[in-house]
Amino acid sequence: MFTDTVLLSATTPFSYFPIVLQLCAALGFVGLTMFATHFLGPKRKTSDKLVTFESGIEQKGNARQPVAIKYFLTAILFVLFDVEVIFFYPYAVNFRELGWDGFLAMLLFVAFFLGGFFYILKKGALKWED
Amino acid sequence: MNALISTALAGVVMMFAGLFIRNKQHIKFVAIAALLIVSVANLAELSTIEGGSRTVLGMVTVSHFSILFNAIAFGATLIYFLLSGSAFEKVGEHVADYFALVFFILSGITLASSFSNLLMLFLAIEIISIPQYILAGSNKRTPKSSEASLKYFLMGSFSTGILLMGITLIYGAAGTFNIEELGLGNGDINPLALCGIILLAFALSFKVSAAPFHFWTPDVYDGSPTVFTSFMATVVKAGSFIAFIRIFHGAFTGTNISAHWQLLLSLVTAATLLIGNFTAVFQQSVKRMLAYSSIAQAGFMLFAVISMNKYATQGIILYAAAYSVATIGVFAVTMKLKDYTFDGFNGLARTQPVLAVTTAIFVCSLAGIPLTAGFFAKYFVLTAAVQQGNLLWLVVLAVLCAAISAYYYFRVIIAMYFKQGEPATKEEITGGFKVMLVITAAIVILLGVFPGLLLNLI
Amino acid sequence: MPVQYYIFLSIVLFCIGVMGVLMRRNAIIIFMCVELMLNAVNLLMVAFSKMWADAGRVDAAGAQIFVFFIMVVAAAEVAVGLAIIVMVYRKSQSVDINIMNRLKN
Amino acid sequence: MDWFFILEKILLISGVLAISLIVAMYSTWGERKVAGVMQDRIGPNRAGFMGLLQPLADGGKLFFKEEIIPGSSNRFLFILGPSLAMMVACMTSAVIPWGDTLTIAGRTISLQVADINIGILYIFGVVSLGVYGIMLGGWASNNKYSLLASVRAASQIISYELAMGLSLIALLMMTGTLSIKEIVEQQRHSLWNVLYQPLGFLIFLVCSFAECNRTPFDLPEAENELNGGYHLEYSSMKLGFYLFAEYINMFISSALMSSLYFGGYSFPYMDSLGLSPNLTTILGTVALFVKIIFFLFFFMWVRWTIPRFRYDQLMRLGWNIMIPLALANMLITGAIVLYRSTH
Amino acid sequence: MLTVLLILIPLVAGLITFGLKGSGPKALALIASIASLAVTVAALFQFRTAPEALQLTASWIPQLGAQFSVGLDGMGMMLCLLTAISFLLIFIVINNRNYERANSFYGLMLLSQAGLIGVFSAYDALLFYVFWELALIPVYFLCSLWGGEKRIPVTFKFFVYTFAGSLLMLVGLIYIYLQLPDKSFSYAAFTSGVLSPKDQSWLFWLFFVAFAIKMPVFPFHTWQPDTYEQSPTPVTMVLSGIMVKMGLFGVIRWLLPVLPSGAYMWSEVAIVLSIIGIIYASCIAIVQSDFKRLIAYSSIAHIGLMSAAIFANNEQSLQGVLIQLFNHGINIIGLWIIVEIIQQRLKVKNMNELGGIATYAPNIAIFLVIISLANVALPLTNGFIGEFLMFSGLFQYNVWFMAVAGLGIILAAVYTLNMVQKVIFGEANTLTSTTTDLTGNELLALSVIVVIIIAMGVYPKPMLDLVSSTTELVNKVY
Repeated sequence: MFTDTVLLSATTPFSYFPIVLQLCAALGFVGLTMFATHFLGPKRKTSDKLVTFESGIEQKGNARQPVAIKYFLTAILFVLFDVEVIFFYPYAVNFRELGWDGFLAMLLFVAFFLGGFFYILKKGALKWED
Repeated sequence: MNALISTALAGVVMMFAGLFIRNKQHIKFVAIAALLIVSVANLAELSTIEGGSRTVLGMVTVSHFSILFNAIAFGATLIYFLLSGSAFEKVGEHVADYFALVFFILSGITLASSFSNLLMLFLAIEIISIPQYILAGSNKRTPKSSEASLKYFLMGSFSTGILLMGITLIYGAAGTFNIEELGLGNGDINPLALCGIILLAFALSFKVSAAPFHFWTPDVYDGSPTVFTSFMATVVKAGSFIAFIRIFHGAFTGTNISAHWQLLLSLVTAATLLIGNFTAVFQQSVKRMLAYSSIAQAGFMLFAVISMNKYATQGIILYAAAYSVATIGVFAVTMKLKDYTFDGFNGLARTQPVLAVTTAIFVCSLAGIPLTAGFFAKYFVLTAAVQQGNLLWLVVLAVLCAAISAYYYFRVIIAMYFKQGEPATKEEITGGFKVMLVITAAIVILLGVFPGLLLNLI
Repeated sequence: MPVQYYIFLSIVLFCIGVMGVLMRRNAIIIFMCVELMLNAVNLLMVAFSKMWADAGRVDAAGAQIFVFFIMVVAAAEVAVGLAIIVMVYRKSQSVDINIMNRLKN
Repeated sequence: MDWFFILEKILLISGVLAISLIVAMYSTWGERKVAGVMQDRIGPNRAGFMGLLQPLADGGKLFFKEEIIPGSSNRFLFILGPSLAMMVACMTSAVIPWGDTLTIAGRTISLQVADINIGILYIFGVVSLGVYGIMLGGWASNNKYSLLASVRAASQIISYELAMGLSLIALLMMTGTLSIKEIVEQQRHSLWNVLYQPLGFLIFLVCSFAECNRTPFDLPEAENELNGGYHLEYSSMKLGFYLFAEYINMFISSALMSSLYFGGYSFPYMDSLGLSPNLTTILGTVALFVKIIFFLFFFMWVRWTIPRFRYDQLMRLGWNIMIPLALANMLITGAIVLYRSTH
Repeated sequence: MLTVLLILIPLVAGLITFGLKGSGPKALALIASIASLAVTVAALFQFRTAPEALQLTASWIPQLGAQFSVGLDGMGMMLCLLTAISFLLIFIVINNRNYERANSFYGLMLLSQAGLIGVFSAYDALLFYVFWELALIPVYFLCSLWGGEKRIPVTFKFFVYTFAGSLLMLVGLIYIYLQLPDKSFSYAAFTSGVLSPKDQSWLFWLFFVAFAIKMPVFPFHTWQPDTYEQSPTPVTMVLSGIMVKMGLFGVIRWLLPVLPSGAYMWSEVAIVLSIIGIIYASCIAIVQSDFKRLIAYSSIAHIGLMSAAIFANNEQSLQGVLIQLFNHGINIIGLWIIVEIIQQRLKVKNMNELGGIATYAPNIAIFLVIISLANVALPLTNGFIGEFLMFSGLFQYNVWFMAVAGLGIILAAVYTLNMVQKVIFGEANTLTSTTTDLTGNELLALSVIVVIIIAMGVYPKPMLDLVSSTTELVNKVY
């Protein structure tokens, strides 16, 4: 069904160990700095200081209102297309072995990808003018 | 394969049809034409298959059986389009998209009827499910619709998670996803595999709304736009069942393993029959009654799953056809009425005799009265269960439930024929609609007199 | 590491997801719990793939391909699900699934 | 357990992090200097020679500023946002090969923190976490401008991530590996990838600009529209983190572009010079930094040359032009590579 | 061929009737029933010369081994005759009634006739089942559409009862079918006797319940009095005169030959249930003041006796049952015709409001007396010979059963004569004094019945000959 791909001949979990080290280092750095600045800076809090800044006028209502649906749509489209992109990766790594047959299959896939893409374009999902 | 590819393409075509065709009614005709092409493509493959089946890349096995099932699904959908296609326009703006989603569901169903790999089972179930979430919420005017959609989505994706866990555990036990190579029934039972099978049974019970996993069904069916409920409760349900049967018959049979899940599923079947029937009795709305009755009918279709013999496969084919066609018919009539309660049907026989007669035939078929397709459908699944041997208690329970089901089905007839009233229709009943109804009823009766017409093809 | 650890971890994650779905009332959290379930499955799938590859099966990469498909489907579900949740939120200003009991009447 | 290995890695990590921070700091200085040159001004010149101590002064100022967390914000997320942005910026450098191997006292030391075979996927994975930092910061501030900016930023970053991912696929088709080290090694023995993949590089470059929120894609921080964008409410080191993260990201992007398309730590004729391996490695690392500095300069050059896009232009460029171009590039590359390998 | 014709005539006529208007349905129904009777008589003659010619087998569902196999033996022939005569009489009696939606009424009547003849002639188990259900549906509609006040719940109860029973029978049929080596539904295969006694002992109940509900036998009878009371009288005639015979017919044709050891094993239980039914129904009949309910309960009592006699399983009792199938049908239809006549004239059902009809309508009185006497099985009426044979059969089986069942005869005399006394004798009141006497067609119908009553009472031999083949067959199987 599937041939042994590069995915299987993975490096050992140990090769990820340095990444853990780096994660620790980054965490330590960020944490320390945050901690340090918390104590270093002066603290003279007044209620006016803690008001959110809206170009100098008084804040009106809660900022957390629904934003334009376009942004949401973009996010959803990203999720969908990104996953399709993910499919290209294993293909790209193996595509020499798969040869022309694989290429044709990929063409079909791209055709569907483009089909979806043109559909959303036509539907106006990415029209930001209005 | 033809069916799979052509339905997917048809879905894409419908998506684009919505962009380029302004007239909504033309979209319906495009959909019908596309469906006809799909059906022809599906049947054309029949002659190319030699020796019963052909496997494509170890993923999909196309056989006469799967092609026949596809043909039934397409046929039922065709009837559905013809009877209820115009109701699409009333749901919302995106008519072509609804048709496209229906085609995608169909492609999921064709995959469900022909998968030979657990991966494809998963994909089939999901391709069937996801468009349904959208269809359920497609009526943006009522909060009921979107809430039905949310409920369906949450429950559906939950059951998907369970399904996947089952598949994973089975993979852990067997080391392959290929159904023919699983080999779970031979030798000792692997506890991982058993857990996987049970999870799979639960998840699929969820998808076919078998008790005790049915609780989402009435709300979702009631909240969704009626025209889509009609599709979801019929063709889609049959498609889910075919997946259920294929996986359980194809992979989990074997001397050791089947006894374990069979008992479990018999209990599920019993619960489904009892809950579906008894709850349907108390419904006041025909739409809700049909929702519960679809649960009850699922109980009968579960017989085909647990009995594992040739009657079961024949039975599910007949059941799918009989149940889908009849329910689509009843829904089509219901949609023409203003009032979905039983009282809304009062006196229909006087004002709309054609509608009343055909509805009566559909309802008789659902109740399993002889000379309608429903009788032979029930007959086959009962035969399958009787032959299975140790399920007689369930069979007796089932026939008693069938007698109960006559109660609520016949309430429709009683309302139409024996009660006084002036049923208000939403719109003018066109002659074309009546002709379609009569043809559909004729199909129901034809299959009831000569079930061989379908069985010969298997 | 022995594969049992992975199995154990995945099962625990999966159970957390299931409990979350059954006990929480917020649609978004339920949805996140479902995603947790799916990811637990992914983890287990990969662990099993490794297990079978070590056991000498040549087609064990199939499970990893399966994971790709799970991701795709999960993405599709996210797309549809979030859209539905947003739609409900815009209608009722709430994503609590208890308020949906009015469907019953 | 090989303790020397761990020690060596810790040293390398500290070095990389330190260099990242230093490069980021001096990028701010560089930026102002470049701006000065381009606009015919002098730029910072007070603190130290040619203003070289200016970044330290700025950094110190950020440390000692009062920390303000707006009353209506979500405290936890407010702190988490910049921390996450900084974390992500620090993590991407892990898979970049800073040089070949050094041999010291019989030990072979790789100048790459972790040579994993999915390096590119790792980068993508970590970078896509970066959007959380911005999103959380903007949302937690409970400020309309911040929220709008963060939503914009998120949309922009994810949109260009698509094209970026697609453009890299063509490269992968040629190299056949996801390990960055291997990609560099391949270029060491042949021509640089940019010669085979000019279009791919161009797309990647543009997307890098967008990913780093650099002009002409700096809408999330558009000070004249949004009062400074998603970090409007931030002060002190939290603001510093956001700024640093941005410069570190620029640095890493430059390193990545150098490695993927411009030979990384390799330079022409490096193996035919007849130098000792250690020296070659050090020269290679220097070469890499030269390339990185060029790209950093390029980032700044563009900033002071091209005006900012309008939001719809930006999205249209990302979706309607970049993605189809990247797809086409991928297909053409695939067809040519296959054709050449079969004939 | 004639058998198929017998089914087809009412079927086709019924379907055509739905499309007719005005007095068309009435006329067509009459014509169709006359034609049916004629064909039945022709079949009767054919039966004497070449009985095989009445058999016909055609392919139906080859995948299942189900065939369209019909034919008539003595019992079937007799019941077809009863059906043909009854329907003709019913149509004659109601000739001057005008039913609302007459086309549906007559159409459904004819369809139910087709179903009944199908049941009596089916020689394939699945076909039998199909007809069994089909006979039910038109009757259900008839009762629900033209019945009394409480018709809808009552007929519904009737429907669900019989539907549940028949589904149980279907399970039994399927089980037997699967046990057969050649997977066939044919009568020959079913009676080939491959079933183990253990299977038969529980299969018996699946079948018996279905038949018992139809007959009805205690405790499955509760639908019956209500339904009889609420149905329009022509439908009650069909129900009580012919449809209850379906149950008895089913026992004789299918249950006994297919499950002989099962029937043997449970015969005592079946007889006890039947006898309880006799006594119970008779007692209720005595205190009944409603005319229609009284006759309904009397019908339960009579059927109980027949059912007890069947399970007594000897030749005499069986002969008695067979001949009584016919005679009971004739008698009860006669009674219902009288009820219909009185009810149509006076619009009351309560016997306490009746009385003295003899004075004003002597013909009604005469006919009622004769038919009532036949109903209590007076010698020289048709009821006598059947009951005599049944009692002697029961006597051979068990004296005590006979004795208790005999009590039923006495009780029958009590309530029947009581009814006659209340209805036609005694003081006339203002209502009953308006009674008009029989019209021409009523007179004709009742005369036919009385002629049959007396002819069969005096010379029952032709009928005994007709059914002898069945009796022998069944006894051979035992």
